Amino acid sequence: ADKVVLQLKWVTQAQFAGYYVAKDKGFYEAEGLDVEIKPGGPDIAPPQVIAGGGADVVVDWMPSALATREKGVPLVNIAQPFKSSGMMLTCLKESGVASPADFKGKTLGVWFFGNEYPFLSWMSQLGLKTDGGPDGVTVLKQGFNVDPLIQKQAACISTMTYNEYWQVIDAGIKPEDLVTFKYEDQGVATLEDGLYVLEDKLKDPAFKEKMVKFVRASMKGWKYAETNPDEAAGIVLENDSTGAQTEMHQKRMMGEIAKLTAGSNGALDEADYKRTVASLMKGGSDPVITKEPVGAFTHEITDAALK
Amino acid sequence: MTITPASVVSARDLGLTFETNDGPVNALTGVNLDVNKGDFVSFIGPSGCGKTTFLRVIADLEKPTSGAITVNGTTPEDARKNRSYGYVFQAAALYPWRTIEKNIALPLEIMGYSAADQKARIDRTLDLVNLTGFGKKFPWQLSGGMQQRASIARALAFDADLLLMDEPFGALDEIVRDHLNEQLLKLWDRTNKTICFVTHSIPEAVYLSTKIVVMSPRPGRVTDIIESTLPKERPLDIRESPEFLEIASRVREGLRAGHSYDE
Amino acid sequence: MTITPASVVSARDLGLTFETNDGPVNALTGVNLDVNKGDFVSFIGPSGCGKTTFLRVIADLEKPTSGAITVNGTTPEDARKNRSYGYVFQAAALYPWRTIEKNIALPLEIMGYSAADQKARIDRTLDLVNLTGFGKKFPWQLSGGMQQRASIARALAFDADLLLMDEPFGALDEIVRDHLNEQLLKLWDRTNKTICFVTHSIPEAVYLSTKIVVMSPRPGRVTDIIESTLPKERPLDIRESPEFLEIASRVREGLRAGHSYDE
Amino acid sequence: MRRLTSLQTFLVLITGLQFFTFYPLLATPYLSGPRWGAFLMLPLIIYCLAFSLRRKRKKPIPALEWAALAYLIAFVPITLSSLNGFGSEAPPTNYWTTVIACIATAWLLNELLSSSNYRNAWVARLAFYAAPLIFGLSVLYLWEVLTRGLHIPFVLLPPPSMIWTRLIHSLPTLWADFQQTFLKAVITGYALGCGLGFLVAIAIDRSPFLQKGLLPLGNFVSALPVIGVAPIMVMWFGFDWQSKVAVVVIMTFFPMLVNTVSGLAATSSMEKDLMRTYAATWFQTLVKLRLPAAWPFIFNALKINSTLALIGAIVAEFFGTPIVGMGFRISTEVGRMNVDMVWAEIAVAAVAGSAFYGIVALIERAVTFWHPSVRNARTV
Amino acid sequence: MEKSNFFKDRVMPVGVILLALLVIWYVAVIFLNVPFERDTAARAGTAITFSEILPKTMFQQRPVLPAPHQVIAEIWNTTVLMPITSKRSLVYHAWITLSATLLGFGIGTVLGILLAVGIVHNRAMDRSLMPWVIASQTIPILAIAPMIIVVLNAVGISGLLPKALISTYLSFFPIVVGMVKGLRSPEQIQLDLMHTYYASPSQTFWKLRWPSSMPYLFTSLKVAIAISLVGAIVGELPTGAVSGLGARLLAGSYYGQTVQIWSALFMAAALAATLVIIVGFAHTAVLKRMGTRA
Ligand SMILES: Nc1ncnc2c1ncn2[C@@H]1O[C@H](COP(=O)(O)OP(=O)(O)OP(=O)(O)O)[C@@H](O)[C@H]1O
Ligand SMILES: Nc1ncnc2c1ncn2[C@@H]1O[C@H](COP(=O)(O)OP(=O)(O)OP(=O)(O)O)[C@@H](O)[C@H]1O
Ligand SMILES: [Mg+2]
Ligand SMILES: [Mg+2]
Repeated sequence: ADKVVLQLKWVTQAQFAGYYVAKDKGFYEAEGLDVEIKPGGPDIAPPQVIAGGGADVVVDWMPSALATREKGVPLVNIAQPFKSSGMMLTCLKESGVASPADFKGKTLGVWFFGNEYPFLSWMSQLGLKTDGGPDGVTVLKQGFNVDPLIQKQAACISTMTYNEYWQVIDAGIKPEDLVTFKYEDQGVATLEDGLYVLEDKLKDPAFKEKMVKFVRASMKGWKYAETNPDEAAGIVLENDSTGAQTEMHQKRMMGEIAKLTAGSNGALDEADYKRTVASLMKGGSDPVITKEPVGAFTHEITDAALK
Repeated sequence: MTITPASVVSARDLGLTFETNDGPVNALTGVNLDVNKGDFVSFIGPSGCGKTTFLRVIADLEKPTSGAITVNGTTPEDARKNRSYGYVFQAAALYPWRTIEKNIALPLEIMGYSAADQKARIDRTLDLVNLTGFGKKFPWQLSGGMQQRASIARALAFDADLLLMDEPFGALDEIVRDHLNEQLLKLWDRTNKTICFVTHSIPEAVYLSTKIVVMSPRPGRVTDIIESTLPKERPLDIRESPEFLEIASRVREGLRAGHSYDE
Repeated sequence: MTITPASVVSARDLGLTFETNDGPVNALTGVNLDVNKGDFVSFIGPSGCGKTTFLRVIADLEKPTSGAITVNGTTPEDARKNRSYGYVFQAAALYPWRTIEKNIALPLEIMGYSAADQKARIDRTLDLVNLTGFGKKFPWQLSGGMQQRASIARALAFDADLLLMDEPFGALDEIVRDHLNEQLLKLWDRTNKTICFVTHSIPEAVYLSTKIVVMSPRPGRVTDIIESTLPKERPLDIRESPEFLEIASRVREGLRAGHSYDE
Repeated sequence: MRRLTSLQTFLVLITGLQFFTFYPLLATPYLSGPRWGAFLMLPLIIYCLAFSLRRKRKKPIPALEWAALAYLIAFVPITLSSLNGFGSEAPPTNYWTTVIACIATAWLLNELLSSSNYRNAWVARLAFYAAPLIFGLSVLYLWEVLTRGLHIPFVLLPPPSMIWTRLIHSLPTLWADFQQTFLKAVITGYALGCGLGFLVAIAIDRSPFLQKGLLPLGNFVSALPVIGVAPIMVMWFGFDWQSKVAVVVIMTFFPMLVNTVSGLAATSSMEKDLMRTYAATWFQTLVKLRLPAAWPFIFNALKINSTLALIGAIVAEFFGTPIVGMGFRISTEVGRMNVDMVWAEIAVAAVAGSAFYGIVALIERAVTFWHPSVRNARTV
Repeated sequence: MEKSNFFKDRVMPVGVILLALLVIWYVAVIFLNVPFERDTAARAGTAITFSEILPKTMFQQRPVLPAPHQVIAEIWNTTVLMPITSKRSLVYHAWITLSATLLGFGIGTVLGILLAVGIVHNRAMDRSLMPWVIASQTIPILAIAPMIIVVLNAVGISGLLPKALISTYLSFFPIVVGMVKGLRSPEQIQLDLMHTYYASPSQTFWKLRWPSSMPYLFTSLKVAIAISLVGAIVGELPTGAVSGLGARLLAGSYYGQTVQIWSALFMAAALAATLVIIVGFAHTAVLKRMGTRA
């Protein structure tokens, strides 16, 4: 079987259910592939791993992938299983935030490590500075959890619809006490969780062939997961070698993820791509990318895979 | 000067056994001894017979395993806590991070002498042991004999009524030794101190002491106690007097008797 | 025995100055000396006059700052590399983590003696210095004199033609000292070693030596070299002979002349 | 007096051999830079080879230092500047032999500088400081040549030249980060952590009860991993530098505790006996005997902690910070693939940490001047 | 000496201190966890009395500081009640971390000693290497750990070794610093003795420098083994946080499972304490063999 190494963006969880399902259900095997799934973590930059030859294909967010491309590591999007963005800002009602206009002077928790781009472009659209001055917002680099909100160290924090938001709920705060701003609704959504490979490797037809098979099987996995969320969550749990995930949380996550993947058959929607690029180039004084990327995605793989 | 001699050190049936990796070592057995106030007692005996150990017991650095001992009428521990003695170790034991001056100042600092007093005492004792000018040097910059003299100076710098001296003049040449012997006698005479003095030199023991304790090894015992009949005033040339020579030969006899390898 | 005495140590105008935190110290100046094969040379002089320093120069532990010196006709460094001498330090310098036996075995191990040979030599030298039975003890379990004897044993355990001994018998009582003096003389006589010997005892120096070097301090100089006229065969009671006493008094004169505080 | 050691002879020989194999390369088109330098070297090389072969020569050969230096001046620029010429191809073999020879020569120079005793005090001082500098420059040189010659993707490891450019263009950011992390978190945390470790060690020493009870528990604190502790500290002490201080305190506490306890046990029994004869109080014995004897150990801890504190503070910033600080910058710029910025930040950390260590080491020399490790190192 | 003293000398002091810490801990639990209960109550619009809050602070889902019994229960559940091979068993994760720690510590010790020997014996190394060894330690390991892992992965090394190397990186330094000092600690006269025997450098090393450096070595080893555990845990993050105590901590922290963090922390600390104590025993044994005065 052909060996494929997939580097995830984060730890094993339902966010990547499609790949685990495809592996577990033998979809990859059926295509003649032997896929190794490497979980990520807070210190793992998938672009770095792929540049260092540690993976054939990586899961990454488009802002980070495009930024990396501009830095000289030519990543190419070959498939986009996630149609919509799950990112949002979750605020405590008692902190007095009701609309984006109330952000001024507040402390906001943000993820960095390449995940801050959508936030930064949103803020620059709102005309808010992020350097902590009086007519801007104070930005905190948020850890991996929702403590800043619970400890009231920040007025709002970044959450994903499928993960952190529910942790806030689990911590005993009721949905009525929260105000959420989905990036999707604010018109600043960027594409998340796409599959990326190195451009020069795509020149090799054998590799291309392998990727076609891989995408085909992965999408099969995703669709299976959408329709059988509980089973998918179980498969994810089995693959979690830290033994730290709980069943309840993973099932719920799977449900939310299904909403995000629902609109996609795996092919990248060019309109979404354009919107993402536009949003990234607008980033005020320090735009994420400075020029329109060329060749940052290809439909060749998905076209062949979905034939 | 007191008229009735009070007992400064009094040992009854004293014994001390060290436990070592290959069996116990009897360092002292059945030692009976009285040292009176104002005595100058010399301990003499073959190497390893327990002289140092006995001094250490008096100084409360070693606990006897049998028998009883009092120092100044109290336990050695109380005597130590009253700072009633000064001790000169067989090795110099100077602290390498202090200059010679500072080493001498050490007990003075601990006992809370004033700065001016410290200075005066340092100068005086440095002069006494002929080390003037070496006060600012570090121990490793001195010769062996000079280090030993520095450690004598350290013990003489403060006023203890009892001096315990373990071969203080071992590494010194005859001339310096004679000089220091005289100085020590003068000091003793002037201050009415009690001195316990370990030496290997028979003439030195006889010249200095009012009482000579001869010890023998394995197990360490007191074999003879010789009271000196020499007058308190002792010029250096007393060492040629017949009285002196007679005492010396008695000590030599006692010493030889305790030795294992006589020809 | 060789007939023409070859020069084992030969110093010409030797000088050594230590740089210290408060200025230079002249430890040796203008030292001229020849030690011939088979000589027994004693160095005597007041404390701090440079005896140890001179021995250290011979042993290549200190580099002279002026003048020249040869040992066995070569530089001290080459002599050291040929392992042509044994050195007894003024302090015992035993390694605390080795038992007495192991301490004596140290040079033997380094010079590659066989295990059986090591054992034999350890037993022999332990016996020589009267420490049989103490081989398994650690240094701190021995008295000061016993430690010093152990360090002598260590230097005697291997066969060096030149022995450098820095006050080896300083901490020993007269009887042991006499015994070891005799043993040393016997050894010297039997093996035709050359011995450089630092001592503070005038009788010891006269009794042992064929040549006595008298030194004086600040700066360290050789003030007198006295050739002994005593015969090679020396019973202990030679020390009462008029010849002996005459040499002794000559040494005493020389010594006193170098001293700073004569009455 | 100086003779070449066998190592030095070896180095001279490979340098010389390389020199002749390098000539063919001079003709190739992609070599750029001052080539004539290589030819100027010829007489010097021959001179040195001649001398290195005459082993028994006893007089010093000061020219050898100059020769090594001249060799480096001639060849290092050539190898560096021709890196551009290779494009995406791999450099030829004799390019690499030249690089190896340059490194060998730098090491040779170091050997020479540190093994000879220069009469002139100035020259001696220069040699003293030159050695680490040359070593460092050779590391940087090798790094540059390897990353660019082997075309290592720069997101994995950028060449030093690139890091340097980034460094000088981001000074204000770097300074702000340095203030936040080093001046606030590291210094405070270091002082508190070392102080606490020291005080607990003293307390343990004072009371046998604590010694038996607290020391085993002290071991327990020894390996509270930063990763576990940092989020908790952020939770307790907030996002700003205070929580980093707490992490640094925890990291530095144990080395100090262990070393101080060992140091306090390092006095010999006779030294202690002396204090007993004076009936010195526990405190007097501590100040006048046991602390001085413990300094060498305590300084070990201070030195180890000077680097640990920095690592601790930086790592702690990975777990939540305001958007300034060296750790913050490193973690975010890795995500942004600005690896050159990451290394610029690391360079600042390395310089700051080394300077910190150096200051501690200088104080150590002054305080423990009497210790054989300092005394002997100076006289030998 | 006697058996009865074991209780008095060991168990009791530790017990008393432990008890004191527990009390402090419980008090801290109350103080740190009260605000959250107040807030919850305030949001629900109900007033709540202190006596009602108290028991609640002891059993929160996501406490700021979990109560000791919560941690103990979690440890009990994940060690004793769980088969060792299970991925949810703390023992399993501890073993993974321990193996990386021990390997890293071993390599680190050897490397540290070798460097110290080089530095003590070679002047060029002393002058040029030492500053850079120090500089190497100021590089935040977490920053370059991913690169190390990626690079090692690229050349085909993965699994235990990359983690162990990170722990090596942290642990060799205390050993270098301690051993340089220790190997230089023999007194001049002891060195002179070796000099007079014209002992070879290796003889001087084994018969003098090495034994005299023992107190320094063991002190350094204690610090190093503790740090190498920290290193192994740090090294577990960029390997994808798959397993080991580090992954456990991370996952706990990611999902805000304070109790899980604390139990992993305790496991790590217990592991460290055990390792340090083992080194301590070795130290005592060696000192005894070297005849050091009690
Ligand atoms: N700490 C110890 N442990 C075990 N044995 C010891 C210890 N100290 C001394 N000894 C033994 O006790 C005996 C007496 O020793 P001590 O030091 O009192 O002799 P000394 O009379 O002072 O001899 P010297 O004149 O050589 O100094 C010796 O046999 C010695 O080996
Ligand atoms: N390492 C050193 N640094 C500075 N000065 C020193 C050093 N070693 C010795 N000296 C000085 O050199 C002089 C001679 O010392 P040396 O040890 O040779 O004397 P000595 O004749 O052996 O005396 P003693 O009989 O007391 O042992 C002394 O004044 C001493 O202070
Ligand atoms: Mg004694
Ligand atoms: Mg001397």
